[in-house]
Amino acid sequence: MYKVYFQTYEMDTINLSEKTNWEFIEQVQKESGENLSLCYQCGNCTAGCPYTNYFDYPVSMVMRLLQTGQKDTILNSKAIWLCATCETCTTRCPCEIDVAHVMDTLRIIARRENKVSEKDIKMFYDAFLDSVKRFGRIYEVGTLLTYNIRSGHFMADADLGPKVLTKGKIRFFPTKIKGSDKVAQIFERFRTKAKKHG
Amino acid sequence: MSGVAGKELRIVGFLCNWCSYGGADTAGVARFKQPTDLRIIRVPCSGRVDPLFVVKALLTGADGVLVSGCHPRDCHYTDGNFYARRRLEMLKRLLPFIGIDEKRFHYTWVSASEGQKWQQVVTDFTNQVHKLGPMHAKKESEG
Amino acid sequence: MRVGVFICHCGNNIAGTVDVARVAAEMRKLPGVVYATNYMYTCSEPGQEEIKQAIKKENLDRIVVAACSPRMHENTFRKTIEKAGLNRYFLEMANIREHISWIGEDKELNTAKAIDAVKMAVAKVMKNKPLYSSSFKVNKRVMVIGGGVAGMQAALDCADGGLDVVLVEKSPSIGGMMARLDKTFPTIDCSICILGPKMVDVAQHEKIKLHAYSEIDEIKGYVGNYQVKVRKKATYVDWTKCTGCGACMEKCPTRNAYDNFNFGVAPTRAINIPFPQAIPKKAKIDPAFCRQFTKGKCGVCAKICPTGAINYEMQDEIVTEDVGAIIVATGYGLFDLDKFPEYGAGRYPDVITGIQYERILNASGPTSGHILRPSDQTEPKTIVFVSCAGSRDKSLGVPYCSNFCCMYIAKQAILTKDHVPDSQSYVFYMDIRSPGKGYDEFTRRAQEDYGVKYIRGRVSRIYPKGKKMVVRGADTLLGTQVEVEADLVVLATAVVSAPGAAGMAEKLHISYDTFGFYVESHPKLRPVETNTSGVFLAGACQGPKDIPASVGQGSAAASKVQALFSKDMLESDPAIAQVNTNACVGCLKCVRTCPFQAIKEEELRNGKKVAKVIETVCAGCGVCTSTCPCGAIQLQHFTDNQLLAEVNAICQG
Amino acid sequence: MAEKEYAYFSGCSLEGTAKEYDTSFRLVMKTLGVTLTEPEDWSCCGSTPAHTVDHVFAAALAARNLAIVEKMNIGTLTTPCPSCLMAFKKAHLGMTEDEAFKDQVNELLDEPYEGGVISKSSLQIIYEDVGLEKIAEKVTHALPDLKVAAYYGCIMNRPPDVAQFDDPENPVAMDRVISALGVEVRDYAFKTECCGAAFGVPKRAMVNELTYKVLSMAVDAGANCIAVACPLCQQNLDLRQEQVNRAMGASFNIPVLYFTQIMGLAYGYSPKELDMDKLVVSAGPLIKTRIPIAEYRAMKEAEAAAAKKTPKAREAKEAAKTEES
Amino acid sequence: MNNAEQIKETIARIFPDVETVICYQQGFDGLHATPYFISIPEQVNKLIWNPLCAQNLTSYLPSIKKKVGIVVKGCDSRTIIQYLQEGLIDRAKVVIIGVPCTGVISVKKVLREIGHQPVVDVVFDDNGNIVVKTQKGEKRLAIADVCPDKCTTCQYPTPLVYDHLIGEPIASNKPKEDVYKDIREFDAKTLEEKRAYWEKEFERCIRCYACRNACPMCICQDSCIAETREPHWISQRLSLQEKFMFHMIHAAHLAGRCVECGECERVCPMDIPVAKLKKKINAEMKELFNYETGVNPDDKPPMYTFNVDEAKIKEHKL
Repeated sequence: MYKVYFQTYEMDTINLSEKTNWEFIEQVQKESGENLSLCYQCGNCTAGCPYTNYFDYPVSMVMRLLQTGQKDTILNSKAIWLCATCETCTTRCPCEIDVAHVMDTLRIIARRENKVSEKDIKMFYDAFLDSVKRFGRIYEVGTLLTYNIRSGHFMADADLGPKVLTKGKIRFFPTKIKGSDKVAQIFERFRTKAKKHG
Repeated sequence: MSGVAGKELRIVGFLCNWCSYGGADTAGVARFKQPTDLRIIRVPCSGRVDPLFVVKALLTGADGVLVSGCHPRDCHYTDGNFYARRRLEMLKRLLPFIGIDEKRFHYTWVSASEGQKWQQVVTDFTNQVHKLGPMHAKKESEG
Repeated sequence: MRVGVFICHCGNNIAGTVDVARVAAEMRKLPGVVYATNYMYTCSEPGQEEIKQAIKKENLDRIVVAACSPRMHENTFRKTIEKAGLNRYFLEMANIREHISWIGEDKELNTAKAIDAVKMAVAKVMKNKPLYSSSFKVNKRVMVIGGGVAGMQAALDCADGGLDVVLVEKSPSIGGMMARLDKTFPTIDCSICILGPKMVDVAQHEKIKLHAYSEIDEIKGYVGNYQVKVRKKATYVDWTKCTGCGACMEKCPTRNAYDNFNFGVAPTRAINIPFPQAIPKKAKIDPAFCRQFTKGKCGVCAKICPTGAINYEMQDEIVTEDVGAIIVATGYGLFDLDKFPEYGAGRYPDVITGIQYERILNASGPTSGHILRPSDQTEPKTIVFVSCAGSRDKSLGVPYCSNFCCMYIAKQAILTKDHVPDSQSYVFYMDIRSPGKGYDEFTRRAQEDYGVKYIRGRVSRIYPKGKKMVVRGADTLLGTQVEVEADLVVLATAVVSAPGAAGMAEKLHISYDTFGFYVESHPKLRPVETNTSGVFLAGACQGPKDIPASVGQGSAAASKVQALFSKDMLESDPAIAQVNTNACVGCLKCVRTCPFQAIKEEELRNGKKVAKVIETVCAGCGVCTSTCPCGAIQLQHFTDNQLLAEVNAICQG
Repeated sequence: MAEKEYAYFSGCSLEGTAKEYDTSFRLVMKTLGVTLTEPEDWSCCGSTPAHTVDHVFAAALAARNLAIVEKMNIGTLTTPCPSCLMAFKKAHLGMTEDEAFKDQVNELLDEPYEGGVISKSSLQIIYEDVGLEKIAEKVTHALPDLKVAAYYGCIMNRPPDVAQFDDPENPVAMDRVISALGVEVRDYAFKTECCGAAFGVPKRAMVNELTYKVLSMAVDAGANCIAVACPLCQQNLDLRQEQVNRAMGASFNIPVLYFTQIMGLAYGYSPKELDMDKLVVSAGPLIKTRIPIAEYRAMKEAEAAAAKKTPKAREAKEAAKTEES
Repeated sequence: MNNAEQIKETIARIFPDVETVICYQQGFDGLHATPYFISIPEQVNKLIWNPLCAQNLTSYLPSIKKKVGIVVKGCDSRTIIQYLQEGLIDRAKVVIIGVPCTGVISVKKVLREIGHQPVVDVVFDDNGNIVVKTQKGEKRLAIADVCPDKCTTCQYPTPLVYDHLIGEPIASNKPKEDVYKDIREFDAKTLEEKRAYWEKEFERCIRCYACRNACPMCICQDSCIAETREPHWISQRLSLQEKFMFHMIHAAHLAGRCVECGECERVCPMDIPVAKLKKKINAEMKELFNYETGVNPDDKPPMYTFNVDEAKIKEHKL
């Protein structure tokens, strides 16, 4: 039932003298505000992670890869996108590291560097944010459709359609809030600011 | 790293022998790097620190004064730091009245085992005093 | 005044980051300094010799040594100058190692700081006055607080050396944690078999007076002359009459009293003798459970007792013991299960602590040594041990290692296999810490000979599934989540300071760390002494310790007391407060603030009322000096003028 | 008693798939005398997706709403949705603890947020502010057939420093609220194990497996329904129950109700009023029996009295038992 | 003033019991009152009682060993209470004649008004005015306009402790929250302004020690550390630094003890607001320990005691 992590990738010798990306370690520490050296690899995060079976690297291994500055491996990993921020790792970390926040930070950096391994998840998130930008709130049908079209999973959750429809759970038309332009402006300002700071 | 750029300032520290002086020793033994501005005077107990020593130092050339004793309830002499706490609090509140920034004076509690806390206190206090700059700059330029 | 200054290199410790030659050169420019030099190791014999020679040759009358912390070597150099004929208080030390060379990297700044530090010491030493100790008599009686293995060892060693010993134990029997253990690592010898005879020795030693079920109320006095108020808690059984026959316990109708000795593994009676080998073997009533106290009627034990020892009206009794020294051996405490909500916080009966498992393993325990799990009294086949349950866990406030869990887990896993041959044990661990003699071989044996499966990773969650407990952890070596379906889970809960440790330290005027463990005078060189003279430490009250280490400390503390008591008279510290009766206006504010009631009012011959310091009581804190408005009462060696000299040396220098 | 008032942030889900949560919460609040005022023109909190873009950006989406609430001068915001709650709490904490962060966030906003709003989950205000006594007081009907497993989901109480509510590993607030209604609650170990959250769409297999575990633990504990406080949990456990059955070869048929619906039933609202028909797995059979509370109590008392009257029979029974063992 | 007659009667009555009574007589002109020690009842005739009797006579008490009678105003009585708190006098050896007071006169203010002319005569009219006659004419001044600052916020016009009360007690008509108003206002200034203010004030100090000598709570007498070498806190140099230090010593030694009688300012030849520092500390003592000097003999001066848990002292963060 449990997957051994060695099967998921090839272990080459890592020349730590050459392949330790110190700037990356610094960057993650700075952006997340967490001290990565606090991790002593007890594995509690992995032990509690509900998603670990789907991860290519368990959380504790992500932390270890971070400590050794393996930037590419981390940013290309599926694990950082499969994390659902359930906060179990953060809650139980004996070293008081906000692990979920570190994972968040890694997603942000991966997005910024265009290195997203789990395209579907990113697309789903983007569809979600599109809805927010256009209407100010989430319009569930629209989000799902946008996602389906972009991801090519045209029938994702189509089986649920009838259930939802007959139960009257879905609105067919988005409600656009009055201040939707104000929300869109948050997106705009953020984009301008991000550009300015490179 | 000293963490303090620029010229050193004069910071006087009164440390009780049993806790904070020991804490500073512990920090030293552990090689916890600290800014170098602080000059330490050893006293038996924070209760020995007459607030007037602090005033004297601040009026005659110190840019900052730090007093550190045992944690309340943990005084080697039982009650010394309880008296210190009242007197030093009084002083802390009086200083701004005579035009001295109360941030130039700090009193705290560091035990002999708290080397790391000591490093933090010294670093933070030194940074705080550096933010305020020298207190006696005017006189120096005059003289 | 002829001041000599000696700057120590301390090898490279100081000279590495301080220009010692320049410091010495700067000192030569100071008025009053007639001699300044630097030396490789000032504390070495030739180093000390050089000071002595210089005192003679240069006719020096004040000495400044700039070296390590005075807390380290002040006494060393005081003796040195004393041998050269100077009063020992004509020495000042400048701490240029711990406070300078070790904490700053910039040699320029360090050197400037060192120059200031030595200047301050020179300024102070010029204000120093010769001080002379007086001597006082020692009460050669020692109190040992805590009757665990460390305290017992200390008590026996002192008593065998001819000293009168008062042993105070909080619980109804001595024996401590060790009396609860089944076997001991790495020899697997029976714990009570080796401890029992020692307990009997304590009980029968004519030099040892035992106060069991007693606590310390108050400690007054000073080295050589302590007065300790001991509260003998009410047992509701007259121990002079109780024969320990156990009839009361048998007939007591309350069967659900909490059993402290067994850590609640099974209930006990409201009147009980904690265990068969208890010393003293006397009964006591737990009023929280006794029907006579909770319901106001019962009286069964009073009726049954053949000697009429039961006394429901008994009150606590306070006795005062005069002693000259105190050995503190108050042991440790353990984390409760409720600290672990992810492990069920005590809601699952089959998740227990290591010490509870110890009682289950023990032949005189509630299961008579049969391994039966608490929920259904069946024999567990799969047992999971979780190490570091709380230890090395910053989030729970215990960042330190509990020292002996790795070892006792290995022991318990081995014993489990012995008791239940078809069982399988798993140990979740982060690191195996086994650095003692024969220790690592022992943990290897658990794996190699007893087939214990060691899994490197923490446990995140324990939850029930049917009759099993699912233990979900990580195997970080495999890099995966793992689960074990266990019948019984044993948590090696963190060792913490004994309950009430801080309060005890405050009574003793000794320091304790953030975790409540007592602080020794020096981590290497004075491991059983405290900063309060006459108070010594033994065992786990200073930090988690296993049996051999505790016993070693017990003996060490005893030998320290023997050395202290080898003299009939002790010298007092002359650095105490002194009143200038000319300046004293008799306002007596010092009397109000003295924490030791060491100052009283005195009428001079001319009728003037002034303050007077009781020399033997003054502890030298100086609160009076900072209270006195007219500077009439001065703490010697830390007078206003001495401290002002230091302030001026920095601020006006 | 002074009437309580909260700014009510229902959140996007409660306008759509979780309409029944909104309906039942509003009704229950009416009964308990709590006033809910909806902030004008609120927008999406940003939820998980925003957090993958940027910390400041994510906080800004949440803080826009906090700024609106701050202007309302009510002080406390309540939201039934744990995801919105977490977004608000994290934005608030970040902005109040770090001045620079606050400035960065406010730069993205039209109206700045100054840090004057406390956010609490709807469960928290019911449990802490209304209190169990008041909750019990308003009960009109007993629901004798329900055996409830309360499911809190992952982020209602976690991380503890942020949530500041209940126990992160073994929360009890919902259990106690439901118990206070006189409804039977079953204890079990998976109250906070994650259900798969928003991955229902992009990673369905993951959600199936996680949801399966939660459902089986609840059933094993003897529960015949699950109470939830999170729209996403409800969606995964209820709407996707059939997906789970198919994928895992199971045959769950366990209704998943919002805890506010159970409260509503106990307060005498009709299943129709509480939008019970919106549940995919019908709770119909379980809530059919509703007995007016006075009648129910009288019934129970009679039972107890009957049991007391025949002590001998009881003793005989016990004797038989001891013999058996 | 009828009170004078009543005081005289009372003194005459207590006499065999006390050896001395301290009261007021006229000084070198009508504007000045001066302490008057009566040792036989007959001397009582020279006693005066009017708003010019401003001095705090209680300063003499700690040094007198005999049983003594004393005339005190409300403000003066606080000194007695403070003495009792500190155990500096024996209550059994003092007979207190308390006189409720509607406000005294600051001679300095009057002199300023009359341009420091020699005074020929002083009379009081019935409308609360003082009429000062000089060679250049007559000046009528409302007493309220020439009272010392302390009277404007007086909370205790009636003595808080006495054995004999002359006349009827008076209640304060000054708002309590105004007592430290001046301190709050001054505190609101910038650090630079405050520093400059004190440097300017203390620069004028001539180190005459009149403030110290007049202070009833300055108990050190000849042992004052402003002048000793053991300990040697300050030198005799007339620098601003030393003057500043002297005033800080005075303030620190009066922390939680100053009874706000204003004697220090009354006697200061340089008009330095020396009482202000002490009043500031008093405001803090009130805030920190809810302690007010000289109102309750059972209180403990806050600097000579402590609480294990101080409710109002929070640890300071860096």
